[in-house]
Amino acid sequence: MKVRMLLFAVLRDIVGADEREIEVADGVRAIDLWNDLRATHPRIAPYERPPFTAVNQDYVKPETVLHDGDEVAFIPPVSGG
Amino acid sequence: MKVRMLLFAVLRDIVGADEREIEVADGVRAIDLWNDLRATHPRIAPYERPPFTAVNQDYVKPETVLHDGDEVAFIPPVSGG
Amino acid sequence: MTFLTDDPIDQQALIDAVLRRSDGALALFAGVVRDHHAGKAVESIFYECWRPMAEKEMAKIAAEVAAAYPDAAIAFVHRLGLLHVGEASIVIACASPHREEAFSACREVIERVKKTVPIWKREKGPDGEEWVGWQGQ
Amino acid sequence: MTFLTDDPIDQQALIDAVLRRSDGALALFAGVVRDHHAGKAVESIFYECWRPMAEKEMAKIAAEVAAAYPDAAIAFVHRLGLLHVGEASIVIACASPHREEAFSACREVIERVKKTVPIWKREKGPDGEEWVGWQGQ
Repeated sequence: MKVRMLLFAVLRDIVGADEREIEVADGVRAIDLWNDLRATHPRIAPYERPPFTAVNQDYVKPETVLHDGDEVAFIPPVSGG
Repeated sequence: MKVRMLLFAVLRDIVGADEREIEVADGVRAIDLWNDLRATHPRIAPYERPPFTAVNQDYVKPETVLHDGDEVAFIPPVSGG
Repeated sequence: MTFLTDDPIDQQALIDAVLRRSDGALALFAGVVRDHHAGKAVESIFYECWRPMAEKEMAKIAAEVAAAYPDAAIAFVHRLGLLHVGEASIVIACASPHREEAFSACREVIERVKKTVPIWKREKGPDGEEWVGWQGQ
Repeated sequence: MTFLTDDPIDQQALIDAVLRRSDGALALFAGVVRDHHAGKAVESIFYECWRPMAEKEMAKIAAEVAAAYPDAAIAFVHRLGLLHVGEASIVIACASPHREEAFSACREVIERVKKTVPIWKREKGPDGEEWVGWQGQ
């Protein structure tokens, strides 16, 4: 199945991409994608959990299981206001 | 000695004057002037103490003793803002 | 600082008076004439004031709230005379590097003004006019 | 309601949007770009946003705060893009018959926006640019 991963602000800068279409296995969780990112990006490697995770524009736990077509976003701590 | 009595808002309307020069005896207290007003104005007669009292533009207790030239004000509860 | 005015309050002037380059927060409060009070319709309010003492009390409030919130800059003006529904009777502007102080200072000013500043209002509605609050018996 | 804008925020439009004839109180909060942060000089801030989710979160905040303060009318807008010192990044206007609700609703909105709305700032100063808060390692 396919999911779309979104990255914002400093995370986008670290990873060097704002969006990725990813082919994943059934049962994959948001945190599994995060761990894949950690493996290749030293600046986030120390972080066992993403700052915030949203699936289809709702905040969720990173252990949330993804489904085909889901849009998963890793979100740095927000600083609006 | 002489003092000046000021009345505002509803108190001025009740008494029918906004200012009075009064000849008083030494040792007179603000509340003595209030009691004089009560004696002649039924709408305030039930009030043993004025709502607020100021002498020379400072809030004081109505038992405050007045001095020659003092300006004593009887002030209805304020409703600004 | 001018604390009393007979004209519509210039909100932007108050904001400009308080906001410094070091401020990240601006809290503003406006008291507005509303169309009802204690179950009665209101058309307008006349604000009467004992000016010299009101100015003195307002200066005292400004100084005391500034002392309590030293990072905040504070300005406020009360309007006097006849005001109609929707018009602001008081506007308070507080700026501060952080929002906590701006909100708290703003709130403190309005609470104190309502307690001690010698201003009184006479409400006018379809049934006539009367002083608000204490009216004797 | 429009929650996001790329242009300077029209504060008066927000006030006009909330103030009803029955309101006696208006509380307004503005977040402003200030000239320092964490000991560093700041010249400007770039606000980045994930628009669809930010709009969704802001609509949720508006609905939840309105439900918590049913007498209050609430409007707020966050500005995006490059802002300089003194410019407002967010303005929140809350009107209510009484001041307690207006203040509380206004405060509640800013606290929630700062917690959940996906907006991030990148500060620029004499020493360069950096994202505020979490930056990885």
